[in-house]
Amino acid sequence: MAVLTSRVGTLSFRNPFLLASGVWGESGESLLGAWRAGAGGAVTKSIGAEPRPGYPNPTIEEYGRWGLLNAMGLPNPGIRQYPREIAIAREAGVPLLGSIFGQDAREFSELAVAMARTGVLGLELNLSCPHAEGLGSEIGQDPALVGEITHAVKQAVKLPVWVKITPNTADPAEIALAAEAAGADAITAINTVRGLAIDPELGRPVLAHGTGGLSGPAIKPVGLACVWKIAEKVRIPIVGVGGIVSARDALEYLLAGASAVQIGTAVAFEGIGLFGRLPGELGLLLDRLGYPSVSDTVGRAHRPTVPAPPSPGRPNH
Amino acid sequence: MAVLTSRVGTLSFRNPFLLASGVWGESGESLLGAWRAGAGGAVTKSIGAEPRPGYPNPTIEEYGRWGLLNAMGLPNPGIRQYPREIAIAREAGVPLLGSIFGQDAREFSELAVAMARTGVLGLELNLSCPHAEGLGSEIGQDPALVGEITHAVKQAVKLPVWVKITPNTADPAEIALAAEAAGADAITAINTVRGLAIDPELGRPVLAHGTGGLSGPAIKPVGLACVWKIAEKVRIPIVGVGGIVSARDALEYLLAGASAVQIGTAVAFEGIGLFGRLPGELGLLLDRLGYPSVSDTVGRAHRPTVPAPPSPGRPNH
Amino acid sequence: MRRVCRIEERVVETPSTVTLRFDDPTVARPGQFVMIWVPGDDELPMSLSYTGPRKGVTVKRMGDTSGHLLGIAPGTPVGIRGPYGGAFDLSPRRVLVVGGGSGTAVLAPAAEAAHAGGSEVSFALGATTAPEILFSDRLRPLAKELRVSTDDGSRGHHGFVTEVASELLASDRFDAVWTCGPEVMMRKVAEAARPSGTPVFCSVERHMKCALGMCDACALGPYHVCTDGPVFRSEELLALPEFGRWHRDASGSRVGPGA
Amino acid sequence: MRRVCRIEERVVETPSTVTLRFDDPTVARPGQFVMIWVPGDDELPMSLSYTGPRKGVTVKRMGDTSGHLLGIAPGTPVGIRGPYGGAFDLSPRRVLVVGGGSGTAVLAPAAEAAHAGGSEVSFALGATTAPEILFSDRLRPLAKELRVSTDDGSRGHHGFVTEVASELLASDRFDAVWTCGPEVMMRKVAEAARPSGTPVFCSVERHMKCALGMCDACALGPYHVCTDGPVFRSEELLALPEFGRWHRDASGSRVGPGA
Ligand SMILES: Cc1cc2nc3c(=O)[nH]c(=O)nc-3n(C[C@H](O)[C@H](O)[C@H](O)COP(=O)(O)OP(=O)(O)OC[C@H]3O[C@@H](n4cnc5c(N)ncnc54)[C@H](O)[C@@H]3O)c2cc1C
Ligand SMILES: Cc1cc2nc3c(=O)[nH]c(=O)nc-3n(C[C@H](O)[C@H](O)[C@H](O)COP(=O)(O)OP(=O)(O)OC[C@H]3O[C@@H](n4cnc5c(N)ncnc54)[C@H](O)[C@@H]3O)c2cc1C
Ligand SMILES: Cc1cc2nc3c(=O)[nH]c(=O)nc-3n(C[C@H](O)[C@H](O)[C@H](O)COP(=O)(O)O)c2cc1C
Ligand SMILES: Cc1cc2nc3c(=O)[nH]c(=O)nc-3n(C[C@H](O)[C@H](O)[C@H](O)COP(=O)(O)O)c2cc1C
Ligand code: FES
Ligand code: FES
Repeated sequence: MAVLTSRVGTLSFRNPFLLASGVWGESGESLLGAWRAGAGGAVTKSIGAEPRPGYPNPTIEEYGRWGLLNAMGLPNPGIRQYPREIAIAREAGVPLLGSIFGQDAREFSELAVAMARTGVLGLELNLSCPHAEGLGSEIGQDPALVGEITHAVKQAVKLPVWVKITPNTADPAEIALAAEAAGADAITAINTVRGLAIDPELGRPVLAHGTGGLSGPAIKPVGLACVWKIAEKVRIPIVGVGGIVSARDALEYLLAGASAVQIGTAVAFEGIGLFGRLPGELGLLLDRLGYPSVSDTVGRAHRPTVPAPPSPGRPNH
Repeated sequence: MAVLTSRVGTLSFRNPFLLASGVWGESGESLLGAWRAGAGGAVTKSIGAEPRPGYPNPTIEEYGRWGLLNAMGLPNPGIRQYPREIAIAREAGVPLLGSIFGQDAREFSELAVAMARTGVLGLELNLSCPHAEGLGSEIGQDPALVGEITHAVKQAVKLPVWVKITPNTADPAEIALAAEAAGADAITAINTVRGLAIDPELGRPVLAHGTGGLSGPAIKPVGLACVWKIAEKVRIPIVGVGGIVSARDALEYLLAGASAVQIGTAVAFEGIGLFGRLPGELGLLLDRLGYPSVSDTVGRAHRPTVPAPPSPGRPNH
Repeated sequence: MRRVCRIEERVVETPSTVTLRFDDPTVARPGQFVMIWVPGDDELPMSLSYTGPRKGVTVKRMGDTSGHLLGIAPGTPVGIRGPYGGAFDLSPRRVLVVGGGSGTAVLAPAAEAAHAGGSEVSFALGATTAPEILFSDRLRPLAKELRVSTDDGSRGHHGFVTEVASELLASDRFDAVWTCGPEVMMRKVAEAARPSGTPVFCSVERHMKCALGMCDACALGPYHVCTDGPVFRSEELLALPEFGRWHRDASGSRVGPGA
Repeated sequence: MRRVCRIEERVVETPSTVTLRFDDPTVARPGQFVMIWVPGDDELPMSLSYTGPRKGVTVKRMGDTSGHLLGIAPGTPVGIRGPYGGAFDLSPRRVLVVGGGSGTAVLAPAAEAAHAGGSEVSFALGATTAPEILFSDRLRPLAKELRVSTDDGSRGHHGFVTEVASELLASDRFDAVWTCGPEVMMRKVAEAARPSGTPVFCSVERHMKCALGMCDACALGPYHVCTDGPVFRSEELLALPEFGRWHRDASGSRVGPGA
């Protein structure tokens, strides 16, 4: 069977399916559970400086099996309490990325140092937190700020740093380029897509916070477009996330340029057992399509095997 | 039954369900067909200066009943041929908005003048065309350009001008504000969400153009968030579009701040007969919920009837 | 999928608990819970105390939201998601139901269903004081035996319901024990049942947000209460160092004496 | 939903047409079409010339893409969407099939299905020249009568297939006429059938993009060929000033003599 090992820079995973941040990542035993189920690795819940309860409920709106809107509000036990959770998973050998979020470069680098001490293999910077200067925009929408934070974190720690990109911007590749220039080791794309749910009977927004983030199959095309456009511009590896529920979906991300993928919402729709099925399914798919390994698929859709024939008769170019 | 008349500034429609641009809008008889089916009005296909064949096929990727990705590439017969199509619909009394797209303010205003002569009730500016200065970005992602084009068009014609907003930007409300400041009479939100489809078996993007625009139910939360955020900022009316397939969906947009709605992809999923069913369904829904008219629903979710009780005990604000 | 239901009936059960009934055709089984959203306020997990088409939740005043929910008038719309979680296995022929305070809420429909299916059901219901005993009128008609205890001795046994349960377990034979109440209480019930080897099923509460087994708010050892529970076998729970000792608050921080 | 199928067989039918067969379990009815994507090139509408599990399209070389499609080797994967559009009504007991050139492709599976259902099927098949007559060997075994015409007289009647159709319509009685070919030809067939009142069903082509009744590329009067067609009754078509006179190109511009 095709080799499923997935390499993201210097990090290597037994398969390309990682648990996405914010899902099953608050408790150490859940991180361990995802690994035992079969995940290639896991990203922790995004951890901040202080314990945060997150937004009040409702924090979730479901759409069939194709979408989910959430506004959890970055609940987390804070960087002082969280290392005991990491320890549970790390001692069992789970390859972990520590996700952190903060208000500015200084807070990010302090968190990075603390997170690095827990023994995680790398860091993921969640830049979807609100911009300190207000206006409700996200830090990750500003390339200069992304560069500044990435740089500060890279100065502070030796670990590989993945920068997680928001799709809620005119040009995600521009943000990715800023992260790369500042020393990021990989780009994770994408976080959730800005959305809102209204209850027509109650005449009000459903989520306590108002707006939220859309995830699940509905955003797969959005995530693929981001990965595609980022892959055209950056040289560092990309980790694809957004709407993956099947080995096929994952392969689409790999072909678009991702070296590994993350899975969030599908855990709600399919259960954690999904991580047990996906590697085998991907292996069969790669065998059928003649790819000897995951690495051989990465970015392949940018240079398809069957070249386009000359076609001067096309209506438009 | 509740009054279904929908007012967008000085324009009035028999019901709030308008045909969205690009769907059933290339031929005059199709525009007329949408009206005969029951639409409150129709927006034409986006018309440019010259005939354009659009991108080659494949131009469409379907996702179940919840999404559609397209890269038609703005095919249109050009402003010289198109007035004969408009005439067919206009002579039958169809309330029409003429959608136009161009490369810059000058082209937009020339098109506006030509379109105004056809007898349309108003214009809709499609700003999703590629930015003249390249980089693949859309004109509608640049607030300055949006202001400039809107201003030029308003100088050139007396008709109401609706400015159609892209969701592919960090802050759609900022774009809407720029349009309002430049004299726009209404904001149409949203156009399609940037997306890409990869075929894993063929190892290449599906659409001939590569990236495309996602539409249908998948983008309803995205459209609602845009309308919500725009309604918080602008005073001019908003026309909601994105993922509407039912009267409930439409009511969500109205409550979020839209004065009317447009329907595109649902025509593919449900057929044009949808326009015959929706007004009655909306009427029943409004009756049940105690709204005497469509106007009474507009923006109501911003000031819900049942006020939030004081709740100091909430975990977080 | 979320839906909006109007409260049809409001029944004051005890000084601190109120049952709210609403019509909802969704199929539910005893033991399952719903997420109930009080518009303009929070959304809370509540076990179904009635599982038929006219469903019910029996709410105890804890903080602001439960207080607000408890006070809402018939006719008021609420948002409902669910039912979520697993149910009680109704096959045991002789069941002992041990309810502590409002914990009886989730046990009542299970007891009714088991009784309707021909099982013998006995009850040990406890509360702080006599008027807080929940559902004794509802359950007495189907009880093989129904015993009550109060902390203040104002009704029935003066002491803990676990003591009554122990007596019943010693004097009678059961195929299963169903219990819901404070975790220390459920732990004692489980210990009392151990000699006879009677399996004990506990309905457990943890902080809940998504109810979809995703957000990890309700993590309990390797389990998620929203999807793996809320009904667990006592052995699963007793194996967890945290059971009866600590839980996680809304931030995921460990709180409680043993945290 | 789109899917990828490998070409299993490639059959050269005439000097300008090739049939490509592929396995696709999707249920299709004679008259329907698929969108077939030649990866790296365009996606084109093609009527199904075989509608069973091993489906087929019979492609005529028109421009680059059809030329490319026509040349692809067995084993090559193509993208398939559909089947789309409506089908021929197979209930008429006596059918006259009038095929012009590659237009016979869509009529062949309909004729086979009608014959299998017990109907009598007669054929008038035309082409520019003898080797271009499509499917005469395939259809002869089921024909009550099969007549051929060529523009150059190299086989059968020397002249237009409409003349042969007129003769058959005059000499025999039919419950329906099915036709596909150039629009002027179909117009003539419809006129020839008018005296007898025999209903005529025409399979029509227009530029196609979405095939979902949305993009308007295939607009034909008040109809969309992809969803309302491709099979229309001749009266519907003859009522349209554009039928046989003009069509829309990829930009939606009207092209043709009568535009
Ligand atoms: C599966 C399950 C079933 C339940 N069934 C019932 C029932 O039938 N009847 C009943 O009265 N209560 C039930 N509860 C408990 C009920 O959800 C809490 O008492 C209620 O949330 C208190 O909310 P509050 O805002 O009034 O209190 P707060 O003042 O906010 O808090 C009081 C207590 O309630 C807990 N709490 C607050 N929010 C939540 C939440 N989202 N999820 C879980 N606990 C929370 C807090 O941790 C705290 O311990 C159930 C809980 C769970 C998990
Ligand atoms: C419902 C339907 C069924 C058809 N069935 C068959 C069939 O069974 N066999 C067959 O050989 N042909 C069939 N065609 C016609 C076939 O699609 C065109 O001949 C083919 O698209 C030519 O493509 P090209 O790129 O080679 O030619 P081009 O050089 O691009 O154009 C040649 C001609 O083909 C037309 N054409 C190009 N693209 C399209 C398009 N997307 N949709 C429609 N017409 C197009 C052009 O308008 C032009 O008239 C059918 C068309 C339709 C609409
Ligand atoms: C409930 C929930 C919580 C999330 N929390 C976080 C988080 O804390 N940090 C983060 O970087 N992303 C968070 N995300 C985003 C996911 O990691 C992921 O980027 C996104 O959901 C898209 O992937 P999916 O479609 O597989 O869910 C969260 C997503 C969900 C659904
Ligand atoms: C096939 C197709 C073609 C479209 N063409 C145009 C267009 O020419 N001009 C435009 O402003 N919007 C165009 N749109 C966008 C729609 O008008 C609408 O904004 C979008 O599809 C979201 O609405 P929906 O979910 O109801 O389709 C097109 C959408 C589709 C699906
Ligand atoms: S409440 Fe979110 S995992 Fe249980
Ligand atoms: S091909 Fe798009 S409407 Fe027919």
